[in-house]
Amino acid sequence: MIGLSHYLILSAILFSIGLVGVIRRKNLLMLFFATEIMLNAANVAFAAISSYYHDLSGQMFAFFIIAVAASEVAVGLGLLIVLYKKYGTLDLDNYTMLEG
Amino acid sequence: MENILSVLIFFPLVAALLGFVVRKESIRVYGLTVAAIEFLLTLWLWFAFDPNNAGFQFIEYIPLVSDFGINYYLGVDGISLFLVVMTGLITLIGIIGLGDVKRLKNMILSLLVLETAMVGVFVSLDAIVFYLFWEFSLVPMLYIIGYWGGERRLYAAIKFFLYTFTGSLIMLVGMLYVAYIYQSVAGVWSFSITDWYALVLPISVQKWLFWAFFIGFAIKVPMFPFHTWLPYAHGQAPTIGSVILAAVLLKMGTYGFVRFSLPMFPDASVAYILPVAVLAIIMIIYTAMVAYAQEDMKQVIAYSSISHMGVIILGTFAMNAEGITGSIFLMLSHGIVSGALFLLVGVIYDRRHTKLMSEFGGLAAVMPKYAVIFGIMLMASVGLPLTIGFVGEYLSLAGFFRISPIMTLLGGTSIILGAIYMLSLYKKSFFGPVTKEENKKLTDLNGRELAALVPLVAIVIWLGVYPKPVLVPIDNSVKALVTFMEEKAQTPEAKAIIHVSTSTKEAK
Amino acid sequence: METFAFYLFSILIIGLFAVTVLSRNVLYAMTSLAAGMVLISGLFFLLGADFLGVVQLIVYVGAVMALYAFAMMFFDATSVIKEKNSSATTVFLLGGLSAVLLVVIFAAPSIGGNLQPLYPSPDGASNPQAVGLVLFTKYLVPFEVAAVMLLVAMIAGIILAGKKMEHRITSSEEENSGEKEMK
Amino acid sequence: METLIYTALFAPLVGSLFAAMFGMSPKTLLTGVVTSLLLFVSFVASVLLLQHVMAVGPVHATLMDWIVAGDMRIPFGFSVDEVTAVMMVVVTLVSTVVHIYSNGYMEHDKGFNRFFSYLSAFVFSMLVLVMSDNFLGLFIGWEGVGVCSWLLIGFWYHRKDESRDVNPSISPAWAANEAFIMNRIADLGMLIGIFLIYWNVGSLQYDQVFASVGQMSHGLLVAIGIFLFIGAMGKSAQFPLHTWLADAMEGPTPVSALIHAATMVTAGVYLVIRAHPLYSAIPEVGYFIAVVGTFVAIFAASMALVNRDLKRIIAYSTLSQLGYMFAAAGLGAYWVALFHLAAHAFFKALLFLGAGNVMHAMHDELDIFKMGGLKKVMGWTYAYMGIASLALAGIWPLAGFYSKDTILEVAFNEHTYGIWFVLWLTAGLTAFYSFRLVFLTFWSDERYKEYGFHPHEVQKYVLWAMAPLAILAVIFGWWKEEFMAFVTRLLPAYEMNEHTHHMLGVLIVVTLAIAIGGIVVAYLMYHKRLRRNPKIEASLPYRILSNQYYIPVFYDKAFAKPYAELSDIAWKEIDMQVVDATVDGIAKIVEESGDESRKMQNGNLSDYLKWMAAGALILAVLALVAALKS
Repeated sequence: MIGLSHYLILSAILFSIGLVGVIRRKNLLMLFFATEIMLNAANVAFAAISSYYHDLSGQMFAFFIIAVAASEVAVGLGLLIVLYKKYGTLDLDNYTMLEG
Repeated sequence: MENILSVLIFFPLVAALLGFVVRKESIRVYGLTVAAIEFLLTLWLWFAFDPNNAGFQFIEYIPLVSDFGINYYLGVDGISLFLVVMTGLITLIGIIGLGDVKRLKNMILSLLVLETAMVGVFVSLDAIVFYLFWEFSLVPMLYIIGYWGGERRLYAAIKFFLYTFTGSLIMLVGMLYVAYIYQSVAGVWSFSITDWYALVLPISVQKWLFWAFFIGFAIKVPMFPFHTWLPYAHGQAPTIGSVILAAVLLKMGTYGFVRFSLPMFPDASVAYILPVAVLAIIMIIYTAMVAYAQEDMKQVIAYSSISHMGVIILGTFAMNAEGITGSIFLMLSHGIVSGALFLLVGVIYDRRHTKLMSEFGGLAAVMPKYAVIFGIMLMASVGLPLTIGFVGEYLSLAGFFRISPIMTLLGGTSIILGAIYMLSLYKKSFFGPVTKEENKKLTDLNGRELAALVPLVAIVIWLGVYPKPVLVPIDNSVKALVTFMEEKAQTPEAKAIIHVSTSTKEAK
Repeated sequence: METFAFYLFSILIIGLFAVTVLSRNVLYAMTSLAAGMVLISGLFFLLGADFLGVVQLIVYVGAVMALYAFAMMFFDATSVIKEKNSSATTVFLLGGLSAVLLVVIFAAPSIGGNLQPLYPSPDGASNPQAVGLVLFTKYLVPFEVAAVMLLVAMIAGIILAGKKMEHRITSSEEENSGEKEMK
Repeated sequence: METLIYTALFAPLVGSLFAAMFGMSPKTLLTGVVTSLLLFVSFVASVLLLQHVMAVGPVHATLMDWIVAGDMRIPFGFSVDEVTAVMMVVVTLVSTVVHIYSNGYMEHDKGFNRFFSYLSAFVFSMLVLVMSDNFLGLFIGWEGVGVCSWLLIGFWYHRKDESRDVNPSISPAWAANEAFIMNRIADLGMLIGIFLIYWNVGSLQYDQVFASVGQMSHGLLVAIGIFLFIGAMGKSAQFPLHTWLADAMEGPTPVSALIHAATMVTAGVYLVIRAHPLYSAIPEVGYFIAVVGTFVAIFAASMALVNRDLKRIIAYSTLSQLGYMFAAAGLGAYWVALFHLAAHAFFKALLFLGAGNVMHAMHDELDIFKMGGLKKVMGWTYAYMGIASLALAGIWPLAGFYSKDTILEVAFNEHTYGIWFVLWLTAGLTAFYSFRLVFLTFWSDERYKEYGFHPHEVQKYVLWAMAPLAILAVIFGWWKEEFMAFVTRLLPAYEMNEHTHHMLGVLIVVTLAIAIGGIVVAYLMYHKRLRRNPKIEASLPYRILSNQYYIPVFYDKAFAKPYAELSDIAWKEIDMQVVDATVDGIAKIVEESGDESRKMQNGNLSDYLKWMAAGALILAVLALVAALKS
């Protein structure tokens, strides 16, 4: 029988995959992908807990996360385009304006 | 004049703000006038003060943040009264003795702002207000050292600032914790010191809080081993900065011990007499030795300040009226004497632009008036009877003798070691033949310098011969303090060590 | 059946997402990501969160992926991305460690089983019904705020992607002309 | 009577302040005259007080409160009883003579006015010391005379430091500092004694303290006695705090006469006499005092035997005579100590002033090997110094005979034959070195001619001023009985037992014999010419004696140098390298860790993400740990 733990473990693994993506990839677009993975991992956990505890709050959170993710993509891609136009690359190593 | 204390605090500040529109040429006169009026006001405070009343007087109370019990709460008693008067005096003397410096206007305005902060510290009866003034006093001093100082002024200024600031942050945590305990006991917040006095703390809590406050005060004093900021600050500060630093700012630390540590944590204070006294004795002997090794006149006096502050600490922790009265009197006398000594070093620095003793020698022949005043201050510094220095030193040591004769003997070496470094300074700079060609043409004290120094000489002798008018108000408040501590102390050991004067007992 | 479905979906999702993260080609990455999203909606259906599954399909697979696809037209997406990957070990170490930790942490409370539902799902209502009930009562304000946020994001996206384009065109023309002159 | 007390006390202060007003201007004869006159006024007031005390009894006056704190209540109170009256008369008499003398002696000095200011201030302090009715008042005077002594020893501050071979005192400024610091060491002991008294009696007034001697435990009394005696040892230059007295001879000679012979150095003896109820209760401390005194008596006399410096010889003899006084006081014969104190003040001041005349004549030359035959040109001075030396040697019927002989009798009477023997031997040494000095200076060949000196007698009025001292040096001893009757109204009488009465004649003869023997040896050796034996001068005992047992060198090496080095270490090694370095180290750690962590901020977003992940990881670990703990 599939228990809550299974879902949570799956969620944790997905999150870690996302995390690996975030810290490994240098291309901003790929970073966005990885972020989506992490958000989805969280969604899975929310939905699972919601389902196993019969509490809709989890689903609500997942729902709002999806909404936030959509907005993030919209704004983020806009920014990416601006960046790309300005610098002609999406490689993170080329962005060092934040150097302290 | 019911709100004389507020006037005392804010008059210099307002005057400093108005001072921005005063023309550069007349700023010296303006500063002098303001400082003189302020000093007269402090004198008025003294005369209006009722010496037989041991409690707080001229109380002002305006709620600021009543939800947290923070109030604008002022008052003076015999303990703080003379520190306020001395602040007024030293600022005035400092401005009189101020030589030609760059940006004179900024200097004078900083001094006036500093005066506000110093008076505020001594008259605040609310911990938060106290803390505000305590920290506020750092800012003008930082500016004075950092702008008008010597070659390494920035290093010295930042060291001074960060070091004392660190200490006072720890003290702030202690204050907040006291307030928190007060809230959990009384149900309402209060930062009033008088409310805190009424709070009987468990001994284990007292011990922690004692050290929290101790670090804040000890760095300010400065006690060994927290003293190293002081030589730099003095070494780099302009004359006026050193004068005020030594005369008033250091006293804030010892005043804090008397105002906070003793009445709030009587048991812990008694329990920690030994470590504190050991630190004080190390401070007395060790810094006296370091002072002897110095090559720079100003550093000798800077280290001698530390050494004398050790005697003040001993007196404060004597836990009897003799010692505490003595330590407060010694605060005043050390303020006046070290202020004068720094002014004197400033005089020679203005002429030769060096403070190294090896550069001088035989000054007594070239500058006799200077040598005489220096000699008088030197004798006051080594605690000669009939000068101001003796009364406080004698009383402090006499008081501590009841705690431990052996430690008093060790602390008493101050009178020997003090004589050693001061006399060798005097011998190196003033005695012997005039060896350096440029020293032969030095001019003696001019009118401005005399105007600054002669009043101090008069005070040194007056309070040495007849200290009673100052001692009596101090003594009354201290007796009340000691009685209060004895009543509040919980452990029988503490009750045994805190010694209530028999005259107080009889009065009951 | 449910077990089989869960494991199937899980393995596929992990595999697809791994491709997304590790692939050098943006197109592959995006495709595998979209596929993974679809499979996650499958998981939602498995959990009985039908509404969420549908939203996942529509928003993610439909809208978000479409957005990515459009965005990629601005970039040189077909080419293989060249990345300097510094020390893969740290990356995988960090990722692996956090995975282990997260697993432990996530597993801990459910084993303890001491959680109590705050808003129990109403009995006898289908999932979309229940979601609707909660969404328009308890979560009405967040819902509206989310709606406004989406609107703002949309406008922001349009402006960011669009307005600067004109600027970009002019400036690039200048640059291009400059380059031509250089040539 | 209060008026008289205040007149006697404040006249010198007024004189001092008057002279101080002209302190920086060149010589004005007025200051010398005015201070001398005021001193004379003080002397007259003292004599009147003495008469009053004789006729009526002690007088007491309280000026005002001084220190009031806690239970401590210390007034400026003055009481004039028998001991004080005697001290006052001695002090003011010698001071007046010295003031008049100084008018001549300091005639050509640039610091003429300054000198009189200091000198009068000293007299004021000394009077405070003897007149105060409490221990802290005594301490005022005690420190006051210390400062005046510092000022006066260092009067010629402009001279430069020399090595010890050239000038054993290095320089006036050095000697002044040495004197002050040595005295401070002793003062600390005295302060501790005062604290002990305060916390056990609750008062510092003499009458209350001495009234409660009976109630204090023996151990406490011993402690108080010892600490007060430590104070006395400093001021009276007893071993091991004795080195400053010989070096103090750097001061002008009138100063040596007044301060370092007649008055200040006897303050220690005065303290022991004053505290006699205390010391009577603790005879073992008294015995210790007597032993120290006896040791110093012969120790100092031995150094005087070989010294060539005119003033130093007299200084050592002062030290030696102080030893006699302490021996008497320690053995319980307080009135004898006081008697010797007064007699010694007269003849020693005379001796010093005579030495001043010689110095004046010899242009500040002090080496007696370079003098000789001066009696031809300086008859009066020769007579004065002769009288003083005879008195010092204890020849009948001069003052020294009566006082010193009584001390020997006391030592004999107490069955402390060791002390008696040493003191008896010292009497012989005293006679020898005093007359070695007289013969080498005034008799024998006229060696000064080789060195081109043209000696001459001093002014007439100076010689007249010295006359009272000379007369007193002769006749003072004749009043022994009256003196005893007067002061024993306050001090305990001292009774000789039967045995001593029987031996009295023998004792006197024996003592006189050794004194005369000393003179005869000196006569034989030096009356013709200076006899020097290089062999003896090269011998070890001679070198030890002439180098003051190497004690100053030892102090230099054992205390002064290590202290200076230790101070240097404390500053450069400990303060800079340890204490300050720790503080700076903490600051540096913060700064460098900031500098290091700044590298994280390299602007590369990818690295930032890694750090973020690491941070999240740490947080997760913390969460896990917290969860596991709970």
